Amino acid sequence: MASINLRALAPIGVFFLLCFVIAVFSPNFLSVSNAIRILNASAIPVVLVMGATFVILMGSIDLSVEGIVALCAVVTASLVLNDTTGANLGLWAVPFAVLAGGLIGAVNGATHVYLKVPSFMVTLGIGFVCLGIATAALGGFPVRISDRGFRALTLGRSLGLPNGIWVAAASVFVALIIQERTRLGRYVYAIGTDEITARQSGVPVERTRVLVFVLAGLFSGLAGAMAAAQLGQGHALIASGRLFTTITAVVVGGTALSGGVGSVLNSVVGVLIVVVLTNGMVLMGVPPFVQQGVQGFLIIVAVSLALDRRQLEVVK
Amino acid sequence: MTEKQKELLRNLVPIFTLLILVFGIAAYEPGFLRPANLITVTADTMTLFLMASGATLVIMLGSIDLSIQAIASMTSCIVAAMLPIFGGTALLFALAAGATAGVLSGLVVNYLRIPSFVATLAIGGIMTSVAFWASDERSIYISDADKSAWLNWATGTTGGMDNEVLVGLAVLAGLSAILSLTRFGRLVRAVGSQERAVVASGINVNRVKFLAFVISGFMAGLAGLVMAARLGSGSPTLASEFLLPAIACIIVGGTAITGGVGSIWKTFVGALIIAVVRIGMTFVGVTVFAQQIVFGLVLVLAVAMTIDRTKVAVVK
Amino acid sequence: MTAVNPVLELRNVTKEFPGVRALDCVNIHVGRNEVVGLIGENGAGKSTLVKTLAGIHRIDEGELIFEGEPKSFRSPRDAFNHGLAMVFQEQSIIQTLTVAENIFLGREREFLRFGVIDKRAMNAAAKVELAKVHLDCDPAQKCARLDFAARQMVEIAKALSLDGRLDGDVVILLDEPTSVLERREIDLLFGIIRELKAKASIIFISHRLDEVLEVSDRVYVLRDGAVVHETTSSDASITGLHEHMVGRQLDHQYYRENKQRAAFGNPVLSVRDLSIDDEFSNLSFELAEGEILGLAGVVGSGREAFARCLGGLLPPSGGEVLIDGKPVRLNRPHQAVNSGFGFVPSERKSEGIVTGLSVAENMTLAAGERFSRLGFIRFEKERTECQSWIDRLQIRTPSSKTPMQSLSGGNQQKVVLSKWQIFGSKVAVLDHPTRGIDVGAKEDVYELIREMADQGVAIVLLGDTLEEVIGLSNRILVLRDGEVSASFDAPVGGKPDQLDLISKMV
Amino acid sequence: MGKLIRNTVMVSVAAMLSTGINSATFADDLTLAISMRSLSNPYHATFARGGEEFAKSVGLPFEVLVTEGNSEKGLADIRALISRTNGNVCINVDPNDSPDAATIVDEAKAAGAYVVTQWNKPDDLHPWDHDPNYVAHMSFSGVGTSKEITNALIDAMGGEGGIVAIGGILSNVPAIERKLGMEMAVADTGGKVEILDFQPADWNETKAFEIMQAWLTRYGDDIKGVWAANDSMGIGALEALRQEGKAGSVPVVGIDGTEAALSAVEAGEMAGTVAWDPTWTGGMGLSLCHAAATGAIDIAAEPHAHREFYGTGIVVTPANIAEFRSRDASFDYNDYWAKSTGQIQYQ
Repeated sequence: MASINLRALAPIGVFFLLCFVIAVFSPNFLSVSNAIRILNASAIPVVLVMGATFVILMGSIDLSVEGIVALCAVVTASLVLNDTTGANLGLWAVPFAVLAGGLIGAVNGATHVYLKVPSFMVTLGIGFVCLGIATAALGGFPVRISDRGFRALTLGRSLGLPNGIWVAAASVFVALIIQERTRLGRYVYAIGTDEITARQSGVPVERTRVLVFVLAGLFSGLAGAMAAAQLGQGHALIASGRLFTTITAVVVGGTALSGGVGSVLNSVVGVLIVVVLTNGMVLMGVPPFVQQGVQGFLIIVAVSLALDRRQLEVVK
Repeated sequence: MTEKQKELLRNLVPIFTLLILVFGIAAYEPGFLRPANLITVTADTMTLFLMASGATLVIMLGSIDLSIQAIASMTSCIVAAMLPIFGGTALLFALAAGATAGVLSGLVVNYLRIPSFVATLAIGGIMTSVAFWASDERSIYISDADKSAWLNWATGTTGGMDNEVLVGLAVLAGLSAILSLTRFGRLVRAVGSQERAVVASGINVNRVKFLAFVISGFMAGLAGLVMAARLGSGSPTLASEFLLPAIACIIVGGTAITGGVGSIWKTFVGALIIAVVRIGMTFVGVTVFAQQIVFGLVLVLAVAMTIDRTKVAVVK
Repeated sequence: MTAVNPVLELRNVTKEFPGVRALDCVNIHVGRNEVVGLIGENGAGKSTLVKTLAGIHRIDEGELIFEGEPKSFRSPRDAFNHGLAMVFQEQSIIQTLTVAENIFLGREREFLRFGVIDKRAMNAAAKVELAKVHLDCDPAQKCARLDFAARQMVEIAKALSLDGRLDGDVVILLDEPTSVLERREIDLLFGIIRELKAKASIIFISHRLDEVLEVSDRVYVLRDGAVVHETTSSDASITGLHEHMVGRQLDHQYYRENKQRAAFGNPVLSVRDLSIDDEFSNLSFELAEGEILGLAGVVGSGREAFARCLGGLLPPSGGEVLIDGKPVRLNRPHQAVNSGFGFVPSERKSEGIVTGLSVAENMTLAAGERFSRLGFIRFEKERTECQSWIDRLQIRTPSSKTPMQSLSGGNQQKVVLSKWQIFGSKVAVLDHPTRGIDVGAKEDVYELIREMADQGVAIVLLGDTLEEVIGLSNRILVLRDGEVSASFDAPVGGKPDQLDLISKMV
Repeated sequence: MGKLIRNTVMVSVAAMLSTGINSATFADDLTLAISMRSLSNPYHATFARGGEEFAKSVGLPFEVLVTEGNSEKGLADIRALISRTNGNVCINVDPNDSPDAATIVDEAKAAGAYVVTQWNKPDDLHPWDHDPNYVAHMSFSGVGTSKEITNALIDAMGGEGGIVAIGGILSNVPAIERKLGMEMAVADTGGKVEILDFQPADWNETKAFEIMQAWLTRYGDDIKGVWAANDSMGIGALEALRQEGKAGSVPVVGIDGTEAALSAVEAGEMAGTVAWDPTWTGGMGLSLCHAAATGAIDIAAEPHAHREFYGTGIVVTPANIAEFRSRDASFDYNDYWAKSTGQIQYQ
């Protein structure tokens, strides 16, 4: 694809460098089983960044990730065989969760576009609303899933790899098609680069913005279903901590927060860097109280190595 | 209405929003309007305002500071740990530590050219580690003797007014003066609206950004001190869950997240709006399950009212 | 002179903005297969007219008639879909998209196969459109990699792509398409326009009167929002048109040659073996107080890079620059400025002015230290000094507190120039200082340049046209492929010929 | 705009007029309230439910406040509640952080409100120093129960091998206590059991999941047992084990007694958990507070053991889960100290 150029390779270089450093400290790191574990731990974040990348490419931001994932995890858990409701939809719960995510995304997008409120605030507010609904709907208790078949979504394996990895791979494929081969994808770049010009060239800016938030919601919904399958339950706190990981991964991958520059493939590499960092921290035996500091330091190093500074006349 | 009057009216919208909220709550629960209660609510808001005050400058640059929460927690630990040993000097140490964190953010953004979103997130991680180290991984109490000797400026009362409010007003006046009367303040606005032109005019933009981050770090440090004084302790998680509300109150006040437009008093009003909504819900008796939902919705609506769309061409 | 069947007609169109009547009862018609020129000074209403046609502004009174029916376009895209394509003065190319994607932006439907875009078909179609403007580039490459002129050709190709895709009439509006093009490319464009005439109608807006006469069949002159003159090109003369435009007699001393200095002060600037890899190499010259040095060269000759280098925006890779005999560092703009350089960038909108600030704030941006004490701004001093500059340069602005973005291009440029005078730069580097501004404003700028030279400022000038460079300069360096190919003295009465320069440029 | 301003002024005037009237009328109504971290975890949800049930039993208005992990918000809400009720309120508080307790007690004392605290308070803050408003402090022996559950884990491992331990937020008091208890129990084995690694997962399921995955790479089969400072993290670790087909073969213990953990104990996938009784702490805390506020008991006259006491934490293992499930969990609101297991001891 045309988007794979040298710039996209810099984060990959950082990724391998990081792997090398960790492997020096902990040879186990390079085992096949650990590679699978890392891919598996990356599955949900990868699905999340697929949506987030489009939003960020457009120059906006989506802070409702945790809210949507939690609410959709609750929706999923309530629709499969569980200890709270009488439903038993099995894997058919997944499309419902994805749709629910898309619906919330539509609310995000419509509020953002038609009330002309910055996406930062809309998604922050809607995120609170989603978490509130997830809490209120269950009164603070989790819904526990007893449907083995449904949990195969992440627990089962196909061709030797956990299914979660396949779901993530499929998401990347779909996102890549959208980015490279559809009008939506092209319009996202156009809007992110220069919205006024894009509008004058006939790009349906409003519709595109709403659709991108819907898209982000759909991916978040899928991630919610996966989270429910992975942990065997749905509750309001299931996604806590996902937001900053997602955005960090997108930025570490080289997508600019100002919009227009980047790609979903970059974000995949970004996720791998962030996940390997967390994994490596434990593998290298970094003392817990300095972990956040070391992680912060390494992210600075990673981004400064991966960023193409010539592209950045202005750093915000 | 002339342009000037319209402009004035647009500027006053955040205040109208605040008044509508206050009287809306008072209509339900008149006790809210008791002077003592209003002073308490204002005093409770001040830590949030202090954290947001410095970050307002950074956001006006078009950047963002995500390290303020970690900085405030860190200074609370430093002051709590050092007060028994060094007395009042501990306050200076803590403030210096806050400013130093800002220095680091400034250096990383300027010289490594890393977007502030990631840079400050990472610096925040490092500050959390410093907090863990300074506090030996636990909460540290501040003895009543130390408190009354060194922290009375933050928690006592002067002429019937809580000192927090006075500190907040002093910061409001000081930073407003910096923003509207000094060359630095003007450059902050300039960089936020058209950085490339400012650079081409021979302004050392790095210096402006650097100073903004230092002020933000310093104010977050001050917020940490006031928090420590109010809660009588320092802890690495003392300021947890303050980050997003702090940024929310900057934007609710009407400062544009894209930079260029904003002021400190708007942040002050924004902080009061956030506090009034939160505390107001307790007053009106909104059930705790619905509070998050109401909070999220009011947040979006408040911003929809307060942001001045005439000054930003594109809402991102 | 009414055409029998005008394709496009404006009848008594009026447009008002708060306090201004931007268009006043304008009547214009464009016949089938006709090229109509539109000229007017800064603020005469040309931009408003274009935006009204494009549907960006609503018409207050009057009507727009297209193909015999009253129309009201909702957006540039709507106009485009009906057959009215525009090439804007400010480029509407999205740099992160490829050439092909830009040409067909918003019209991808044509290439959809099973819901996804068939890139190969799109690139092939783009190739056809690019051939029309004789631009040979890979349609799959990102526009960011093209230079300014090539992007302009892509923009024109985008407009031309309507031809053959539409049943009805096609009107193409070119708003200042030549301002960034070199003569060779302009000739190419004019060739294309003549070819197109057979199939479409064209509205051509330019600030270069000679070009308008060269390519148009008929010319309208706008002044203060109204059409003040209409003539066929064969009957018109440059002087006559100019008089109609400015509403007075043309000063024969267009470039103020009577004010050109013959003797200069002390040497200020010396450039020795200055190089930037892949841009220019071993550039050397000396410049004295009050001297104007013109730089001529085609795009890619290295003159733009050289100007940006002196502005501190492109760090040199070798050689040295001295001001008053002292070496200066040019790695960052503030080093350049503090050493005495004042750079007026060609991209005024993004690099010249700060839109969020007021006129006065822009004027004192560089000289801020002089207007502050202990960091605090001295508002009174700032206000009085700026007001005196506004009066002196006749900058049209309600007050010094007016936001910069509400000024017209020419007035903005005057503010940018005054910024360096207020700062007291020793060397002014002017990169296309008259780009995109009108004749009247241009004359003011020329006047200002002469005045600066008079005060002892050394000036490095990259002109918009060769004529401008020749007219203004004391000395001209011609650059070719990054090296000086010739040097001409240009005293009053001994100005070199354009052809001499061109022969050294290519 | 003019209309809006006019309306606003009218509303405000009306509001000011009614202020005096209203504040006089609601003086008689005692309000019961609970303040805690958040409603989105089962422990606190049950805690709130316990409070609500008591409030229903006495027919008084009931409110729930949440801190959302933010001490300042917790304090501000409590202040707002005290201000609204003119101090005529009983609050059962689980402070966000120990030092908050002191400030809360000060506020209550100043306004004449009554407070019972749970879990977190400074060691030198005692109810009897703040009679009568600071009614009591209830807690569970973090160190002691953690020791017990760790022993259950060691038993399930067969008495020896390496364990990995997942802690809560490093600076949280319960996290510190539970870690300490775990370390003491391990030390008691005299080296037979070894702590391979300790990592904090901040009470977070997903973090525990990821850390467990990394441990599987680092230690592999050397991991003979998993200790988690709460059930959420325990479940996270269990799911990471399940991914590798190891659920049930490596024993996991947690603390809190959530339904998920109890089911896992039943399924034999967890070796144990500690069941607190949040219904009891929620209901009984308020009941005691209510009794002190209404004068049903003279709290100042009660012995220290009735002012700072431990509740009952039951270690639930596969051996006693059936018994635990069938126990009679009901209690009498007026028998305040029936479930107390002694006065709080400070290390």
